[in-house]
Amino acid sequence: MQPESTKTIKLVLETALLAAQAPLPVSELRRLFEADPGSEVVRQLLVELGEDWQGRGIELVQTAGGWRFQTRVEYQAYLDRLKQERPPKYSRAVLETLAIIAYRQPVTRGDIEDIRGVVVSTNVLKTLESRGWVDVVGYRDTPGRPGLYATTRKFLEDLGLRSLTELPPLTEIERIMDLVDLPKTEEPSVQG
Amino acid sequence: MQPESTKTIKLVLETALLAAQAPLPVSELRRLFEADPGSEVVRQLLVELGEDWQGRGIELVQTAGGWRFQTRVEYQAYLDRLKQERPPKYSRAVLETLAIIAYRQPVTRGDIEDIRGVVVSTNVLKTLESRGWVDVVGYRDTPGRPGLYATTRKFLEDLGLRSLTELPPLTEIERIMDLVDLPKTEEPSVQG
Amino acid sequence: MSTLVVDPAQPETVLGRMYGQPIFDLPKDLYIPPEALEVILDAFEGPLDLLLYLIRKANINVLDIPMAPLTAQYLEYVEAMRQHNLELAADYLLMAATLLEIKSRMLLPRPSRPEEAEELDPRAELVRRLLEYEQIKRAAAGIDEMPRVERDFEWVGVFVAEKVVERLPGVSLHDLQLVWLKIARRSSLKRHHTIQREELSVREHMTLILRKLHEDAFVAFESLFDPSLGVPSLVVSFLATLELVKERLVVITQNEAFAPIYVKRAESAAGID
Repeated sequence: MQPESTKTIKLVLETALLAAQAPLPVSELRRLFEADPGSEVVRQLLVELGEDWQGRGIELVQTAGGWRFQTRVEYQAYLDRLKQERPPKYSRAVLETLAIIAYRQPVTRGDIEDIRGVVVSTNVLKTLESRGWVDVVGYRDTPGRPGLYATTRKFLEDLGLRSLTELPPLTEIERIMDLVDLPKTEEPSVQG
Repeated sequence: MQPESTKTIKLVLETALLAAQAPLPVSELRRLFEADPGSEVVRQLLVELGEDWQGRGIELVQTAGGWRFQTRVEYQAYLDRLKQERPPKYSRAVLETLAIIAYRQPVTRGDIEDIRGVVVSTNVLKTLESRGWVDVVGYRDTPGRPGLYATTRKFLEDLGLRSLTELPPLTEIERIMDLVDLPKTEEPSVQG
Repeated sequence: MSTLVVDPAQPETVLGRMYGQPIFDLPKDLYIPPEALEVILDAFEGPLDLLLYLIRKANINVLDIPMAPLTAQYLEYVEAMRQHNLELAADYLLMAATLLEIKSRMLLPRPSRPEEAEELDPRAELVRRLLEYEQIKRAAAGIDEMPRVERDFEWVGVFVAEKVVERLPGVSLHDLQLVWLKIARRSSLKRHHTIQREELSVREHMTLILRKLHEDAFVAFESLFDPSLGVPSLVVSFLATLELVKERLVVITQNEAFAPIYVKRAESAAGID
């Protein structure tokens, strides 16, 4: 039985680690060879392998379960582009509430409900608050002292606006929409 | 938006191909980048990548679904030592049925039985279907509406083929006659 | 117990082993020792496979099959098979019937014209099927020899390390426009809610003022205005302050004429007065 050369052992270790479905401990890696190279040799070659892969898109890491190759997180942005999943979308309730706060701020929950014509759930406002897009800037001096909601600087930044005045005025788009929607206005079900 | 350097593109391609769970066509690989490098650049870099991996334990191959890295056949003896279970060995019934479907598709079970001269057991087709190598692609418009079997893309991928035309050509009937008759064409005295 | 194993895929080499001794070839006639028969039977994939084996072993020209000895030999197999594997026998019996039919037709007088002879040879269909089966048998062996994932190689798929980043929904200005428009229509407030830039600017300043008041309960009126931003900004700030008063969101107080003017949020003013 001819023991493999160090070069071959290293190539085999690399190949096994690239094809492995789970991390491989040193004890497993030694089993790749008919003539056990010993844990010292394997460990030494794993360190060398790790160095060989410096500056590449994958790296050799030691996890609780053993050694494995994994992609470097710097490459995540590229790999994410291959993902098929659609970006999540806010519900209509969230979008409408956000629009009302953006255009009519500062407004209370009651104001929003008046305009939308439906009750605004706490979750909707929580969603926008935890996103950091709206917050309470004061309280109206009416019974119950309702909070006044307004949009934040983060909202402007996330939407790439310098100021609220850069929000599109609606007169123009309305005219366009009126034209586009003309046949649709006949339908009675605009209300939804 | 800064387009990536050729070096970065190559690193990203390598990383994506090493991490992919399925073959990646060039069209997918182009999607890795915000600024599409174009199919020419990607193809050129794939060729370079393939050359970079010469003499290593894995190789870049082009299969039906696109490009993917796979371990070289020479390294399987090592990898086999880590395996818990042996890959299935298929009976002649299974292999002959597979061959008929591969070369004569789409075929019904009756067609397969005609060629093999025996009843095809349900298990044989189940074996091939559960491996994902064949499936029913339609039904023949004859009494009983028998299912028409064809090979799948997975069959090609599992054999590392780009298309069915890469299957070895069928032995010509004339050659088979020659082969069958071979002992007779020789001097009778050769045969002890 | 017999330990004969046959690989019909390569009948011309080692045929099998009997009692540990390799069998390299069979007699040139169709005879097979009875003790080998039972073991050989299991190795065949069906009547065509068995026939091919018999033909090859006998060095028969497949295009000129001697039907009588072949049929006799074949029937011998089928008889043995009937005793061991009844389930398989149907296919084999069908072939036996076919062979017997061909044999009997061969005994009939041949057509006189030679050009018809080949076409009418009763063996033609059998030969075609044998050749086709042989072809597929070879193709099957060929497919089996091709490198196959898991047996001969493995796919590479390294672990994808990911920072857990919560994917947040995006909102575009376009979304907001459309949504606001729908709201305006639905509440039949279209005209009232048509938002002009100027109005939006006032409302933005209302929020800014409220934020300042948020930090300090009492704010000097002048501090709400930043002259460095220019006259338009001052005007908008002033309009915003008036709007805040009108909507009873702030209270403006002045103890006497020309005394400092203070602005308080309405709710904080409530407790003070």
